Amino acid sequence: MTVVDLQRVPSSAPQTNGKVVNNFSFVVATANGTGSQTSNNTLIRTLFKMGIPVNGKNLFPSNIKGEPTWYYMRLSKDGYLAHRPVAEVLVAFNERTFAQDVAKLPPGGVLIYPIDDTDARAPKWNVQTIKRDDIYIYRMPVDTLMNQLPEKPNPSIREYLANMVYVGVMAYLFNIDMDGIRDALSYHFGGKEKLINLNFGLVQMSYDWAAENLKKEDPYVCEPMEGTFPEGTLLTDGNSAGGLGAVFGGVQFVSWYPITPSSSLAESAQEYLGKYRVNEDGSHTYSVIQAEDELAAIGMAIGAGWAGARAMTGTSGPGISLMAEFVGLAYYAEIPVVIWDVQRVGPSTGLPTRTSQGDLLFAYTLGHGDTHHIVLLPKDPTECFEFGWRAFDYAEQFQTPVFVLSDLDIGMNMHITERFQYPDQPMNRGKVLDAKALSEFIEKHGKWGRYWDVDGDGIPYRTLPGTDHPMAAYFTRGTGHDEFAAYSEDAEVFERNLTRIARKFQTVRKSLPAPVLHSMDGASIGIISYGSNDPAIEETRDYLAAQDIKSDYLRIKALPLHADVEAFIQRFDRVYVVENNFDGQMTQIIRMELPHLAARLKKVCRLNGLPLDADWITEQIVKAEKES
Amino acid sequence: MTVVDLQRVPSSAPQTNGKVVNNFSFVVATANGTGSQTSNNTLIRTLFKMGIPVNGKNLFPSNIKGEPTWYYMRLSKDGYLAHRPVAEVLVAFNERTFAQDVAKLPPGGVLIYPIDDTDARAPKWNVQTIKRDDIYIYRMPVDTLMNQLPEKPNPSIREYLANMVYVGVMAYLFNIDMDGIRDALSYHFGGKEKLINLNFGLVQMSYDWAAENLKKEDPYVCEPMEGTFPEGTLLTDGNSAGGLGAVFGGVQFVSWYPITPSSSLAESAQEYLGKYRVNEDGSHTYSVIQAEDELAAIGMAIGAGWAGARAMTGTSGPGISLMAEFVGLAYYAEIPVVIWDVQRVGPSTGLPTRTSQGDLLFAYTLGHGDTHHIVLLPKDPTECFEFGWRAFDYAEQFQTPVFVLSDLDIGMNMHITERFQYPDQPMNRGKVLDAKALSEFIEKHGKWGRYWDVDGDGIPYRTLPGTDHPMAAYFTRGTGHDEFAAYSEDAEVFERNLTRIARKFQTVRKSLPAPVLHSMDGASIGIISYGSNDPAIEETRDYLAAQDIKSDYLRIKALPLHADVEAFIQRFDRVYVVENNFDGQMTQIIRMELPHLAARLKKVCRLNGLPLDADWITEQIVKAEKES
Amino acid sequence: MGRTKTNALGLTKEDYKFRPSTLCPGCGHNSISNQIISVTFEESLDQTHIIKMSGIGCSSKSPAYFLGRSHAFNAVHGRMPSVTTGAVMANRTLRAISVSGDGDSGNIGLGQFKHVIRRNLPMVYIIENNGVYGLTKGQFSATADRGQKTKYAGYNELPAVDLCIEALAANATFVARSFSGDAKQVQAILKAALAHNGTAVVDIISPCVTFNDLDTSTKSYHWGKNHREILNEIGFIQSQEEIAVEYEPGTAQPVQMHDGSWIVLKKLGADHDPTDRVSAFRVLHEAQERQEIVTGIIYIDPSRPTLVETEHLPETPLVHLPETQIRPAPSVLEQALQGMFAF
Amino acid sequence: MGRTKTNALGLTKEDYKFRPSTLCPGCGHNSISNQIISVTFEESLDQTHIIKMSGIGCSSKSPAYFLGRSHAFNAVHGRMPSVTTGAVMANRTLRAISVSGDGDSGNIGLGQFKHVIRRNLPMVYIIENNGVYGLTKGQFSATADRGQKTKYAGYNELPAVDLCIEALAANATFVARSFSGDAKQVQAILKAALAHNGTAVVDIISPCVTFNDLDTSTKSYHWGKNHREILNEIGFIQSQEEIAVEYEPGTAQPVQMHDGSWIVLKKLGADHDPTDRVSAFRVLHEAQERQEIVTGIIYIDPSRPTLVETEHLPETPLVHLPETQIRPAPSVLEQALQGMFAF
Ligand SMILES: Cc1ncc(C[n+]2csc(CCOP(=O)(O)OP(=O)(O)O)c2C)c(N)n1
Ligand SMILES: Cc1ncc(C[n+]2csc(CCOP(=O)(O)OP(=O)(O)O)c2C)c(N)n1
Ligand code: SF4
Ligand code: SF4
Ligand SMILES: [Mg+2]
Ligand SMILES: [Mg+2]
Repeated sequence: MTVVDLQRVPSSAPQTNGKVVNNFSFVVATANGTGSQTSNNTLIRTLFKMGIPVNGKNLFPSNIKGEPTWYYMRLSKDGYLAHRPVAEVLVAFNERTFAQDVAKLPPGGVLIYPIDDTDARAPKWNVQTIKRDDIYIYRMPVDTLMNQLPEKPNPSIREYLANMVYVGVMAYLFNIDMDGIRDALSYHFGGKEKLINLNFGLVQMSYDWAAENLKKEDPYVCEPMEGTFPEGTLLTDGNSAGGLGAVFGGVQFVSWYPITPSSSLAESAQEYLGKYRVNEDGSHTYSVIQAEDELAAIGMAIGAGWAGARAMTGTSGPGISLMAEFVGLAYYAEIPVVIWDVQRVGPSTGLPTRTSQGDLLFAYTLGHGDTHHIVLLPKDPTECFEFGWRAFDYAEQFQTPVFVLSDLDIGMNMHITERFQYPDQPMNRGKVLDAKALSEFIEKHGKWGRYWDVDGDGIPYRTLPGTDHPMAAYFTRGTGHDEFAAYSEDAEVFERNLTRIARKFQTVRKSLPAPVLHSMDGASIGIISYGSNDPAIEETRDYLAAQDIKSDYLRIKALPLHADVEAFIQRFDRVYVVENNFDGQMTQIIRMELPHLAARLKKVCRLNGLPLDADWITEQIVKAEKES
Repeated sequence: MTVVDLQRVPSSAPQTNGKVVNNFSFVVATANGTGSQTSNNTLIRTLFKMGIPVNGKNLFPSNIKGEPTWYYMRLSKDGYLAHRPVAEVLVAFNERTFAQDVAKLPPGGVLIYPIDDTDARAPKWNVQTIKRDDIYIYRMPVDTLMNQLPEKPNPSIREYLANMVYVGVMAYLFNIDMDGIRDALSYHFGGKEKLINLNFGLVQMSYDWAAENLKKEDPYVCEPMEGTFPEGTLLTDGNSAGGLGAVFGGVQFVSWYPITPSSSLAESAQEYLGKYRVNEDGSHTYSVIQAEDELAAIGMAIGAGWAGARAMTGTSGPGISLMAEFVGLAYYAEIPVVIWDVQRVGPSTGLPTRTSQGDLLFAYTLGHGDTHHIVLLPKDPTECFEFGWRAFDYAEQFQTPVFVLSDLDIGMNMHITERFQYPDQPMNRGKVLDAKALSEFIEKHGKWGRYWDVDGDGIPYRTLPGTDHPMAAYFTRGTGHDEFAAYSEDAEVFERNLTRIARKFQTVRKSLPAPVLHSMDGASIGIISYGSNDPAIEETRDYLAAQDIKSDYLRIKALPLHADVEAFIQRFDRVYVVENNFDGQMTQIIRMELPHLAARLKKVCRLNGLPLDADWITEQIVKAEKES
Repeated sequence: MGRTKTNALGLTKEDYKFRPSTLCPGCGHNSISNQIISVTFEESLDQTHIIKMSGIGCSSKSPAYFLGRSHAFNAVHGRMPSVTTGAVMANRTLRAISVSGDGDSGNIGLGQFKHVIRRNLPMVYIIENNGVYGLTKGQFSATADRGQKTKYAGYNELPAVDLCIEALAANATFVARSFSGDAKQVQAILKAALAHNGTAVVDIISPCVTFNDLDTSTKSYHWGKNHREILNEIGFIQSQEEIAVEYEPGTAQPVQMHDGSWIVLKKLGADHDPTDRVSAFRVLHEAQERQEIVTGIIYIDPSRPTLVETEHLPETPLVHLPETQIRPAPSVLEQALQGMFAF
Repeated sequence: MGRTKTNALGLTKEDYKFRPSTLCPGCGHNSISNQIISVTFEESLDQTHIIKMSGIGCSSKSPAYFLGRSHAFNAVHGRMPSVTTGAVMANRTLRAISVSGDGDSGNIGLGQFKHVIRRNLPMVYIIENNGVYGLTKGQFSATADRGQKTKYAGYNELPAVDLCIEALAANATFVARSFSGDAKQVQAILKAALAHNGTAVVDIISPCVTFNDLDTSTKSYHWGKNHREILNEIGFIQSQEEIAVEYEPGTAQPVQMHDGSWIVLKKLGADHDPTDRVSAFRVLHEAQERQEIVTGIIYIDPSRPTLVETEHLPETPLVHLPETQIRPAPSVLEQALQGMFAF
């Protein structure tokens, strides 16, 4: 075919006043398993290195190869790092979703797509058939360019390499730094020159082709920015961060069962452990076991926690459901264990590759009977790293399960995130008595009981199996027991024990990380949120302020609720609780626990598998404020 | 030994004005597995037949033989059927707990115990050694009496028979009807004369011995009452009732896994099915499968419900935990299934043989992600029967799991309860399309979709596998799906589906049994409660009224909350929510769902394994009223 | 012939298909779907009385690719057997074709796998066995061979769970093994399984082209600096041809996998007595020792009653019983109440 | 001798006891507790390095009746193996003596039973096997014999799960079976099991005197009009003597149960080769066919590495590693961060 119609400008598009710099979004539409992630990661890394605030949201299918995938990259000169569901620039590499993808472009948007009809990815229609005349169009001769590679690539990787073409073309069109691209590829390929050259060669060729054949007409450009990030700022995902955090938390035992989106948490822990925690003789200072299912995974972690190891498991919704009984046992028998829930969309199998905050209430009260657990709520990879180690301190200090509720967005997407800090405290192993300490305890108190609270904080002392002392042994069980771990069905004993555990949770409440307050002069409303919603809330507050709605924002970092939450709500007539679930579960929890303030809380919640975005939140709050 | 000190009167006891008639409690302390249940059931049945309002609470251990058991029988001339933790008359048949049992007797109470020191059950001390001089004491020569039986009983059943001795002695001392005892034994032994005679013979001998040797000194007596119960009133347990209800609900499939206190529910269903639902050729109109665990039990029931059968399972707390994932699937894939939770004390294995209402919140929201279920709350065996059949109507009408939350007290204790009524409605099989109806549907609507709501009530139409129609098939899954059951990861499709399910639950809310209101003139406070607390609440309201605190009482029969609950709370500044769990879970649910009223609710909750009693509830409310 | 050929029900083979596969090109599971289509078409099975049951995994997605006129149930991971049990008890006329994976049945679902076999529920129980968790990206499952290496999961130090031995131990009444690429044998075994009254366990070795490839393999294209990153990034997955193979009973056949490694299939000959449980065990054990995969019908016991019989089901499926037969009359309630202790 | 005899640690047998049993008098489980006491006393085992692990059931209560100086963990029903796995990995010096029931390991726990065996976790895994659920009052478990009848549970129409065959299928490295009343054999097997490095499965037939009695038995005293009522009422349970038996290797021994029924025990002789997996299967299969119970050490494979080895644990138990060894230095964090993409 003859290469005609390489590009087209819109005949009816909104006027932009010159260039739009670092303030728009890209979306790359491909099929999964075709290798586009390498290209997309290269792009986001390069943009990051240019100092541009950027995020990347990978909307991928629950499938291995061939189903539609979208990668959103939002550039924000104002530093907004939240997801934005609209993208001005579309790289349309997936024929199946082509029509719907093009339809979603805003007027004045940009469409880039492959032209060669020999390529399976190439839409089989001519530019004329694209109905929209309000967008910019650029087309790329993907196959033609690949055929010009000096060394013919193995045919099996042609499909993969094709993705490098759009990187080059985009670099030219949007002014993305080519040196940065080379560096990003070099990082990706671990410095392997052959692979770097192969890939970068094609990027360069595509860049050159574009420079020669395309004329930049649309207004969107990238420009390097200065001083946006402190040196050492990272671009990484929460699961790696959490895994690394666990390693620095001294994790000794990991049991897990694969499930998206949590698998890479355990896998990264295992990988880092293999790097940093192997003795010279090849022996490991840890054990990682892939269990037969989640029931076994949590059982193993509990066994290890009981025996004194820092133990963790990681899972997602369905696994949390399966762990309910065992977690109730750990709560009641008071065994430290850390459980990561990298949340995906439920109910049921739901959308396994989409994000949500839908397990909050369930995790908080997991297990039949009256149970409650510590829940930590990291907002980004940096906090995943921090909670990755700190969770063990809480678990051992309070002798109870600790949940870390991350989500797919934090866990699997790359985020610009603060450099991780080395733990600022030595490990808190909690009240563990070794043989000597046990003797001293008995000397002082006359006796020792596993569930005997001598300090008044609700936290008893434990011994570990293997303690060389004739009085060290006790019987661990999920049935009623007295202060000395003896079986009891006595009503008073039972009530006394639950009351003591409740007292322990009063201690917990005071010790967990306080919520983070962001204030604004003249705030008339409060906003409460948590976890991955953080950037969207920050952005929302700016938008609201622009409409004269000033807000204070409290980010909750842990359950049970800190006293600051009550104080915060008390200051406002209306407090909007923003969450990524259907029911507004944090709202429900606060209403349950602070009934006198329940009426002040307004739910702003939705669940559709996407991270929340500031436009939607703003709209909800503005509407509600108008009505109030 | 010589039989000395057969009885003793208190030297320092409070004065009672003559007799105390039908207004006191018995407690029989034995070891379990010794057969005392036969004696106790005989006693309660006889008292019931005498027209005396009586209850029986069996506090038994989680063990098969030899551990302490107490059987409380409260007689109440005023018709109060709630548990009362104090007993004026103690039959002390358990040496191990003798001291503690005697210590618990109120001044002026009565102690009856065996005298023979050859008997293992006989306390090895003399009456003189009993420190308390403020109680009446009677002693029984158990072995001596048994040795006088005309036919020497098989030595293996001596232990069992010994229990008949106290029946006879009590009959004499407290004026319990001997004909009634004979009738009760005859009922128990299914009319088998030999067994009746053996047992009643010993009762009679013991009665005669007592008449000859003991002198009634204490004030407690039973007297027959007239007109207390309508004819046909039953004395039975909730698990039998629930099982029978299921049979009349047309249950077709039961899968279960043994667990106390729910086992007898499935076992009674199976037994009644075997009696009333077997065809002439010996084939069954049902299938009952003892599954390998609760995960399988719920899976089987869901499979059967999907295929169109009325399917149920029964379990208790630990089983509920294990069923979480599957129940979430049934919720989301919209499959009818009935789940009985006969609650025991959690967290964890807790007190397996004690009662609680501790699974309410967990069952209501069971499963990761945003889920909610229909929960029915029977108050007694009669309502267990009713919900036993009605639960299937709800499950099939709304295509969703239905929980029936009974508890150990309702399920395993015998209650005086209204005669069961035959279902007043034909079965509601819900929106099921057979081949013909499907054709008509398609004709009318152009197409059919499993999750397509054409009626606006949120409830779609389903087809059953095996429907002989080329368009009948659909794909059932726990993953995201559109109206036509096709897999979808689309954000809008997902949100639309959850919104439609939420609409379905609006329909549900309107259709479930309304709460029951009990009013009083000039009520100043509201009381909300549910389930087995009912008799204790009724009694409490009388006590409160006597202290000039008038109350209205709303008994909630189902979740999600009926609109009447809101209207009720709105009428009062203070509404006490009374529950048998540690956290006050119904309070939490109401606070969650009616935040504008949250502050009016006061928790009155406790968890110690015993049914709530009116004295304790009264005390809590009086104290709170004073403070308010 | 070909496109227009119809079966006894007047249906074409096309009518036995469903949606296009979303599995990786070349995945063994696709071959199996094709054989199910062929066999059900050829046997003129009535799709409206088939139910397609599965758990979670790539394998468990298969029912979306065949028999579009059959109801299907994609249950939770590892617990398809219980759902199938309920469905078949509710309606005994339903013919269950169940598809599971090795992770689904050998790991999380091992208990249900064994117990459904013990109950001898009438169903065809196909395991699409690839030794890995395909859908969660290549971790080893319990059926992975000891010593197996893949670039994603590393080195497996644990012995394999042999699902045929497991079935045998659980008193299975039909145990067979095949290889996804052996269309002829898979079809023959499926026909026998469909004819069997009881649980027919059909373990089909079905290579995962994506996650079974060796790190050391010259054919695989590796770039990431560590496998975790590749996984997070949903790396590049090559399209492959499905493997096909045909060989005679009694012979052994080496087959090359996509990554260049070899497996040896050994087809049971006429000398194997499939009614002898001990020799079935021996054959499987010896194949394990020799690192061969023995294929064919390994064990069969047509005599043990099925759950339909031990549950005493009537001929009419339970779900078709009229209300009058499942809700006893008021007089029966009277009778029941008479049996209770009443005032 | 007798009361004052002490072992190498200077402890008396009394020191190896714990609380008095709360099981039914005559329960086979009590005999097993006694044998555990005897063996650990005689072998002078250090109780502080033993952990007693169990699930839920009468059997699982047993650890409360022996070794009062050992830590114990009464887990959830059927899932003791996972807890034991975690504990032993955390501290490899702990010697796990685990007690489970047939319901615990054969029904709800079958998956964990098989997978812990596959991992070859060092532990003694005792199953106190009575074919019923004692603690929940007599329902059949998966190990109940086909055709078995009891007055509580009726008639069992399903074949038994044979836990020794199951262990064998799962590549167990130590499989033995005994009878609770055979003190000598139980002790000998326990000693061997304690000496085994790996999962030692010891399936001990342990009659439930309470719920295994036949409805038809002349010895049982029945009164209720239906068994449900008896159950709800926590009926009367007779005290019985524990059954004791002693017989020679290679011989068969009929033993009368409390309800008058008989079982036949057959002790493996010197001709049995416990290293031959196929013949182990045959022996078990044939005993099943003949309705005999074969006892002795059925299979043993000391060569397979345990989980301690496949997990590459150091000599020092993980829990004893100092903070410096489990929290890498700040410089290591620097190194890790250098490996990340940073600004
Ligand atoms: C309870 C639960 N845990 C984990 C998962 C995640 N998961 C999905 S598929 C799968 C493994 C599938 O492996 P296999 O059955 O062998 O199927 P394959 O993909 O190899 O065909 C897992 C672990 C899940 N869906 N549910
Ligand atoms: C999850 C769960 N389901 C059910 C139960 C109830 N339960 C307690 S013990 C038991 C069976 C015990 O049988 P087995 O293991 O054979 O022990 P035995 O009592 O016969 O020694 C059951 C079903 C439970 N505790 N937990
Ligand atoms: S990942 Fe493996 S098992 Fe899954 S579809 Fe691809 S090839 Fe098949
Ligand atoms: S019920 Fe059976 S298993 Fe349980 S203690 Fe009694 S005899 Fe033993
Ligand atoms: Mg697999
Ligand atoms: Mg048992």
